[in-house]
Amino acid sequence: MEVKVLFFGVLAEVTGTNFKNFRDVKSIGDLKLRIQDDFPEVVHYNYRISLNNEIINTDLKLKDGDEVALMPPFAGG
Amino acid sequence: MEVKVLFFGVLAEVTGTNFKNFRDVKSIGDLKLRIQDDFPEVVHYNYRISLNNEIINTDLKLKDGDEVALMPPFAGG
Amino acid sequence: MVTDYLINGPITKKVICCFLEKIDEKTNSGGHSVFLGQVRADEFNGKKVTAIEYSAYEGMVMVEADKIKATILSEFEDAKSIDFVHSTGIVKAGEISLFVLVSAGHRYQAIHACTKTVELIKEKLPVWKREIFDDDSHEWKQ
Amino acid sequence: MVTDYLINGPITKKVICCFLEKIDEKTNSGGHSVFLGQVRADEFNGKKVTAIEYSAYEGMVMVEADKIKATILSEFEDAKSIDFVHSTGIVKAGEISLFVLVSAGHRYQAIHACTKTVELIKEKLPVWKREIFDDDSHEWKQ
Repeated sequence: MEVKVLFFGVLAEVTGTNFKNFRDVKSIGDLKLRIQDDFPEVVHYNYRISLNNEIINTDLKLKDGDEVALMPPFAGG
Repeated sequence: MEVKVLFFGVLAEVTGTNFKNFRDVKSIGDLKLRIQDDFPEVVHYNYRISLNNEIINTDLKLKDGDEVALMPPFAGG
Repeated sequence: MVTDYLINGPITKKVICCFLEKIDEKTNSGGHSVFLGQVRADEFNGKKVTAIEYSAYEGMVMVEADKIKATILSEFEDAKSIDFVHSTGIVKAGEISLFVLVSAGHRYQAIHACTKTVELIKEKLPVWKREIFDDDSHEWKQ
Repeated sequence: MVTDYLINGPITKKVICCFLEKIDEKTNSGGHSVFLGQVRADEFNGKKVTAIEYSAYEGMVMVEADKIKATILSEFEDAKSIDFVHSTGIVKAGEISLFVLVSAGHRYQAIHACTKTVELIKEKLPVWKREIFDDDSHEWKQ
């Protein structure tokens, strides 16, 4: 299985990419560790996580094709 | 001396005119009586009085060329 | 008749777009709040409003409109500019009779200053209206 | 890219006038409240903002924008329609990056519903921005 992780705002800048695919991640908690391995600078930033366009606050299981986004505070308008 | 009296809104309708000139009126109080003589229906309506574009609440003396308006409640917008 | 504040007949989209064209150049503005008042085809006792006929005390409108602008600019320090125009004469249902545009450095000031301007226009501007119904009768509004 | 809610680059006067063209036909509306957000040429430490670059999570914008509309329509019973569009990409100082139009039966509902819509856009829409300065440096805004 594979999930897509999107980086927005300052996180796209510090990671140097808009997205990265991760294989064989069981849960959001698992994914966060994998992201920190690849992009250690991410821990210095404030962000929320969405799963398939829905902001989530708890650890959830992931399935193939899920889209996860790391979102710094919104700044529209 | 002569003053010009303007009628607005429903008062223009009930008096049948937009304005009338009055000669030899000493004061607003005097003018109100003269208006009531000519247009007795005016007493049935709510209105404020302005003198030269300024709303007034007291009796004031009038001079030649003054413009007085009888104004029902405003209804702009 | 067109003055700074009154326009004869409905306020057309062309007039509105002309006002909006002007705002681009002010690079110290962060927000613009616009209010458009439109004639509504209300129904009363089976009669439908087809138009509103507005009349105004033009000389006093100029005086009061300038006062409204001064009040808003002193109350909202962040407000940069205030424009408004009100219709006189016949405005049909679905047409615009009031346009207000307030520009400010920040959005809340723009919005609140615009809201206050609309309130002051209703309260202070010597304008009257009568609703014209589909049976050609009419009724003065307060 | 143009979707229902996002537009690439500044929101031009032509786009704004297109939205305004549509409102004339609704004879049950009494007021329209419009908010325009504009990029301000702010100065910080001697550097001047020349533009803002916006980015958006497009898929989630669609979801959240629909929710914002539904929230406003349920909270303001008198609201008839809500339209808004936000820029992505570069918008220069003096250009418009946010357009909101709310129509309602009565003016206060139009004004309050528009204000609430602007607040929800700021709070809920997944959009980010960085200010571009005249020395080509930039700074992410929150």
